[in-house]
Amino acid sequence: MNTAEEIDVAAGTTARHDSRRTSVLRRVARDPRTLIGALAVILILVVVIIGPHLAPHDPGDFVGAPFAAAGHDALLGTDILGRDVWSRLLAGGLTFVVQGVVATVAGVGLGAVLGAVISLLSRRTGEFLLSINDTFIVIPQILVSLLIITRFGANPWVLVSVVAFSHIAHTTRVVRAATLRVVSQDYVRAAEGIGMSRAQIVAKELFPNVLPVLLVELGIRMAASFVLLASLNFLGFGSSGMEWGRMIEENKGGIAVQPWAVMAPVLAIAILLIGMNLVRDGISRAVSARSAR
Amino acid sequence: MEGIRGNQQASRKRGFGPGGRTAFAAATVAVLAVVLTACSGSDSGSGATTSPSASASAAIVDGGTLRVGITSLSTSDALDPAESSTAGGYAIAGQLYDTLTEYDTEGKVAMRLAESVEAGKDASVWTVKLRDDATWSTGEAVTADDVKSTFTRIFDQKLPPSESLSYIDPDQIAVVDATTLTFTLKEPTVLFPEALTSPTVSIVPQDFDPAAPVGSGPFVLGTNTPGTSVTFTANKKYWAGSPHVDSLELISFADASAQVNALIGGQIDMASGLDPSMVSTVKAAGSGFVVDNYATSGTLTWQMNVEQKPFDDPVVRQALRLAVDRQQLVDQVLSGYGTVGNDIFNPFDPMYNSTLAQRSADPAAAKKLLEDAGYTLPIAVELTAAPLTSFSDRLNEVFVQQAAAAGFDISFKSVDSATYYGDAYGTYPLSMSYWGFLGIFDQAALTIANDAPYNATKWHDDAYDKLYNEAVTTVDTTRRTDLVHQMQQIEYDSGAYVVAVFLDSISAYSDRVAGYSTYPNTDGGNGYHFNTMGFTS
Amino acid sequence: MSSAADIAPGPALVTIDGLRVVVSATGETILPSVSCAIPAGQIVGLAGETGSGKSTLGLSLLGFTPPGLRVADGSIEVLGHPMLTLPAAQLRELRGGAVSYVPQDPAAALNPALRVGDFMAEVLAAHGVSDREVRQERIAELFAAVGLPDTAGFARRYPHELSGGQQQRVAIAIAFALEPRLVVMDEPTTGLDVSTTLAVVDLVRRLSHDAGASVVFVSHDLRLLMTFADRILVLLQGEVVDDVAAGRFADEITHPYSRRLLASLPRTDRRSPRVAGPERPAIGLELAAVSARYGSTVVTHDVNLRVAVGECVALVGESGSGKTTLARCVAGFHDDYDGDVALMDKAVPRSLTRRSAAERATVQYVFQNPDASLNPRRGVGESVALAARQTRGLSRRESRAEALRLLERVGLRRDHLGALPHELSGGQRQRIALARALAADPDVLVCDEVTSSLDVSVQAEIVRLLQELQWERGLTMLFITHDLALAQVIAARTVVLLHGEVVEQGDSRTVLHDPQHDYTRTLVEAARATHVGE
Amino acid sequence: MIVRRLLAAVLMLFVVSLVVFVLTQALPGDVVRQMLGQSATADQVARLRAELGLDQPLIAQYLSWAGDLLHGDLGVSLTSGEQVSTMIGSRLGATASLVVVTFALMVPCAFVLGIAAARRPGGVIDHVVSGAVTVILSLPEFVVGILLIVLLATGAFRILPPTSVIPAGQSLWQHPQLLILPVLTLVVTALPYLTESVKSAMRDELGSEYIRWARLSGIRESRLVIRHALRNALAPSLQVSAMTLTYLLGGTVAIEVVFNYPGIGSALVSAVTDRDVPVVQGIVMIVAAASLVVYVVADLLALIVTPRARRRAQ
Repeated sequence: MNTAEEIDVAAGTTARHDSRRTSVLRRVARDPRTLIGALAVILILVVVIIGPHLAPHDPGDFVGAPFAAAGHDALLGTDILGRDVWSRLLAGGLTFVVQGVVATVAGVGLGAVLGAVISLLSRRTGEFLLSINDTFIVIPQILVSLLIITRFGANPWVLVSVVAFSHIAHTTRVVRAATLRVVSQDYVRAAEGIGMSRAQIVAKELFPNVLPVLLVELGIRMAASFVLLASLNFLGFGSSGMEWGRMIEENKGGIAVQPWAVMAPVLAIAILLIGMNLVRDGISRAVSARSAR
Repeated sequence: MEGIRGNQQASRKRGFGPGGRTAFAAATVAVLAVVLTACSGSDSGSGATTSPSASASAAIVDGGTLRVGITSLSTSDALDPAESSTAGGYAIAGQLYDTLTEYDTEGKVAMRLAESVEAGKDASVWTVKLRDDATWSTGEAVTADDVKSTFTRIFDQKLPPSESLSYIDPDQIAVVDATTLTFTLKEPTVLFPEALTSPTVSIVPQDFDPAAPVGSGPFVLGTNTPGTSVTFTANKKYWAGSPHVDSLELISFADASAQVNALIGGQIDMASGLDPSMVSTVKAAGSGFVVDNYATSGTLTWQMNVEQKPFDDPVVRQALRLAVDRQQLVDQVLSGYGTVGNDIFNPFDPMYNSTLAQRSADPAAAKKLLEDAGYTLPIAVELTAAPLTSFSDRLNEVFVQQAAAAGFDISFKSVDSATYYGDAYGTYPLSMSYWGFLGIFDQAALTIANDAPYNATKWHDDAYDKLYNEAVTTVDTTRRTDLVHQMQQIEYDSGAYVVAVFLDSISAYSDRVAGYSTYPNTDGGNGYHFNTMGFTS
Repeated sequence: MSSAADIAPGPALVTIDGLRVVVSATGETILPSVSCAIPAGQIVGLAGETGSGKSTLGLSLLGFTPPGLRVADGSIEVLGHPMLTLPAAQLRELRGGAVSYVPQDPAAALNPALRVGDFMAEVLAAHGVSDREVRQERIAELFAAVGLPDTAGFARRYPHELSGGQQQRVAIAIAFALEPRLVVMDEPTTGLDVSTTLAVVDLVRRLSHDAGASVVFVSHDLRLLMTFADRILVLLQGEVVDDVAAGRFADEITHPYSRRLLASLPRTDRRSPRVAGPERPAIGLELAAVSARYGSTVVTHDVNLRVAVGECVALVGESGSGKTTLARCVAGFHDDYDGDVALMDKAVPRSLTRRSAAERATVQYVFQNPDASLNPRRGVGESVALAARQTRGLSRRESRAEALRLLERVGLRRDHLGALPHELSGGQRQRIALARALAADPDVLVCDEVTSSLDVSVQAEIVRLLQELQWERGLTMLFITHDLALAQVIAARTVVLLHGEVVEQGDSRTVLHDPQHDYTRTLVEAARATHVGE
Repeated sequence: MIVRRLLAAVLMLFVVSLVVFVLTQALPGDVVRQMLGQSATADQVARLRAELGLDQPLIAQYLSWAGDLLHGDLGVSLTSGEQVSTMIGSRLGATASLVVVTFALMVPCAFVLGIAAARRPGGVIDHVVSGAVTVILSLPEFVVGILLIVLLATGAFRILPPTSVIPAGQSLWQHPQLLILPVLTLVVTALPYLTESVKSAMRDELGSEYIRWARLSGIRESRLVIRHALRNALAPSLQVSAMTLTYLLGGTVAIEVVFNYPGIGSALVSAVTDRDVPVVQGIVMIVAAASLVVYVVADLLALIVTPRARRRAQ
């Protein structure tokens, strides 16, 4: 086989892959719900990332009396200390979103690894470890979180760890089930048959096929992360930094007089999560539409 | 009066009365008795009930249940006053028992169960004369023997006040007649009448049983659900007159919004110890509610530990004090419900030095001070504080921000009080405390002078101590005031506390409630004097 | 179409006129325009490949359109009822009563949470049999009629407690419970063994005869239809391309597609397979006293088997006979056994993980179901290339070229290289699986029922391809099947397995024509009954 | 199998007790110092430590705690000196009422809505349910609670009590209106998730082969849904119901604070702050044990409604 043909082969493969990608993308792009979702996510991410530079006031500056109504100086009114809600909304997203995302990715990632490992062990060991794992499902997470935060203090690392920890047990369970389903498939046998190593099988056969389950789990857990972060703040176990979760907590007392101080971050979080869900649903619809052909 | 009290999770920590400790001993002297008796003896009948605000009593119709939402009940609230160490415990004790003396509506020491508390020829012998119309809720008269047994019980059982009242010699309490007894102190102190305002030395009968508490106070215990609510019924035979209401409920709210919601929803009649940020919510709820407030000597103060860097350098301390924008703290954090402090304590004390120039924010000057002293800015410091009140975190947050403008990089670590008072206590370079209801001498004795026991700043100044020691032995008011002014000048110039704000006590109540008055040396709504309150219809 | 009238004697029970069914979302046509009539008492076979619309047509007789599809035009009359416009209540009366249905996969179609007797009783009750006693009697009668135990204990069983054959019998019993005039059977024998299939078909014929019911039998198994239907309709892309009497199928079909269908049936009289390639006397595969276990259950008993290099041996038996387990022992997927497995004259470790790379590459396995044997997220070309890289240490570039070569060899186009498995048909996927096995350049190939999940015309192509490859490469092959006829086509030697024991083995022809063991004889009968050319 | 499951439950309870014990022991600060105050002498501290058994080695402390636990003795509160069981008894009842009422209202709603949505995929109910899930999932329950208070109690409509303050000496059940808002909040937060689960389980079942066949056998639609599909959708829905129930057990913590509800959630928060270790341990153990029971019961119920699994269990 000459070189030219080899290149051709490679090119052919790539072209095919590209066309597949575009077709999913096109399908996604044609779906109005997915588009709305994507726009929502992008909007919030833009706010989160470049928001701090757009804030009309320094988020720490006092621009009026506490809980002042919206006015020309403060687009969304002021918060409990008289600071500009709009500026704080713009500036406070990054920490919150980063904390939520890091916690979710870490927790789901760890859970995925544990789930995969448990599923590869012998049935007996696996089931034993699983019932230990279930213990952490049985103890309501918020209780454990309170204890851990009290123990280690409410710094951002601890918060992220606690939230991450709260996901591990569930994800482990979900991923183990998904992995067991994949492990029993013949293509894993085939991979063994051509002499792929365990690590290779995990990375190349199991992982890509557990990934869809993992992505769904990630979406659910992401919402849970944000909610837990906000709830911990509410119970007085949050960090003292400036972020959306704390905004909700600080200003909740003034909701009757200055609802924006609470609702602005709540809506921002809601829009982000709703957008993420729409996109995720859209992608799975597009993929399944492809599969159904 | 007691050292530290937080509204919420604060200060179950220290159940002590004002402290006569060894430190105190040396510094004792004759009298003050003149002053003390002067402000006491006169209108003995009045005690708690004197000077209710003008609007009060006339319109009040007796009867009804007064439901008061407070933020501070906890499961550690004790029914035994001597074991009491919590704000909730004090609130309960205030209803069930009487103290011999108390702080009145102007923040001065007044008589309650005592008709007079008079020093002998020096401050080592005190004669306490009881009012003769006081009875226990069981109907028997309160006698000098009861007072004596209250103290012997405290010392026999080594209850907490035995530590703070160590200058009292339980064996030297002599019953003169049914309503008179004398205390011969181990160490003379003019602070004796003030010390007796502490709820922990509430007078209890000789056969006192904490499980079925009997007192002489305005109310009798109904049901107690620790940490949730306590109910009382009126003591119709109370010596100062029966309370206006038939019964009283103290209901705990962990969350300030829930407290206000309950008021607006008509589930409580009064919200006591309101978070300043909730005032606008109450006001927005309509005309059916009244918000009342009075200035108190209570303060959340920052403590700079002079044994730790960088506060070992007075320049740094002065710079930090210059960095604080006090008015901003009052306006933004306290929604205006507070007064500006000047780094010295208790503005309600007649000896308070009001001649000192009000310190105001000057971050540029602060920076210059630091730079001139050779510091490279910013100076990094950690601030450790417990959430002593619902707004103390916010106070710290703004404080940190203000300090940043003056070249301080303060990282704020909020820990709960159990952690705060844990092993690391005393080593925090910068921390926050709640002080209230102490006279200037008391404050000095506890937190400033002569290696005071609760001096988290570790600040020590020989000149100050000398002045203090002299002041507490000085009879002449003018001279003593002058000495105190000098003490406060030293505190002002080189002290280690940042006393930036004094907190208002804020209450909101239904417009059907009347009888509210001010008690600058107590934090609870109406100074927890619920017997003077009632409904107008 | 035209000949329908000739073979339709009595008055029409079913009249379909211009039925057009489309996909609701896209408007894509499933059935372009079908017209036909079915007289009473006739067994009509609906033949065609997957996707030909035969199930849709069958279901439409019950007035049912699968979700996502829509009847765009036409009408269906059954017993004088316009099925497409009938009010729901009347339709419900008809369904399960005068017009009944037997599902494709009874394992999925029987409610796992209902006892089979209860479900039958419910169907009876839904059609007015309100007396409990009467229902019980009728159920017992029906069970007896379909050859199931008529005990109360059996009726109390749950579907999962029945075998596949029993489940299908239950389904048939339910379909015939209320003296139907028309029974639609949707591939009712797909999952069944040959002998069970035969029994089921017999039963259907008897019952329809007794009840005088018409049967519409949807199947892709042409030879089965030819043995038992009265008339066969061949569907291609939703169109009836041939409509002939079953007995004269071979003679009367006109459409090229029907011819192709017929031609693709494995014919037992075709050329005999080669015995071996070039002279290589060594043993390619040997099983010595292999007793495989699952935990404490022993599934094979001292099985001995030798396959010479370049020889193809068929391992025949019904499901549960242990043939797949043996194959998995060979491949190293199952290591819980006593005895020895040797490949190319060399004993190999039991577990795959202990086998060397070379030993792994020596034997490759082709799985029954190509849907599950290819990683759904990997391009098929890459799957083949990966195998080549992994077993032969080829570079990325080399392996890709090799994959392309193999793909073309197994009859796929170069642009299939980047496709994902679900974008290909079942037959194409099985070709890819084969290509992947070949990419390892194995000496021994184990084929586990590789054709059983494929449409019949595709089966033949795959078998042909296997034959060619075996010849070209001199592969040692173990071919597992439940179909004796197929075994004879591909393998020189056949080994018959029953309950984990070898009951007969020998030259394929001899086994097929002169079976010794009783069990083999039933297998042969089953094969004969459904095969042409005998 | 059932025995094994129960054994697993016991094992889990043991692990839970270990986790709870270790976590609570690791809390910073010192309850003794906290109780005695700053002025306590070393002597006093030591005496109280001995009195509370805190001077024992950790393992001994665990064993004695776990031993007492087995006898149903949760120990004595360090702050109030009361028996933990009497202290949290009434609060436990209040929380249990909250959770049970919520659950009892929510489950039928979820099933009715879920089934209705599943019967018409892509219909109005289906969309509303999916939309609500997404929105509610992103709202912390305390935000929902606060919004409901503003809407129904202190703001636009003042028709419901904003907090759950029970008049002293009376029980919650004498004032059922106090339950309305907290229950409503929990229902609103937890309902969509359960509904969605029921919906997808039912949709799977209704799309299954056996439903198609039953339909083609002339079984009535209502029976198809209730007797045929629901039976099979029950097992997965039970699992999610159990999850929801345990979520509620934990979710009440924030709700109790919002409504000043006298339950164990708020008691736990203050016990943690007070370092009242026996109370914390008691509450967490009770909640964990309750969740465990819920899971085991759900498992067993699932076994009962799933004949196939039941057979495997035997």
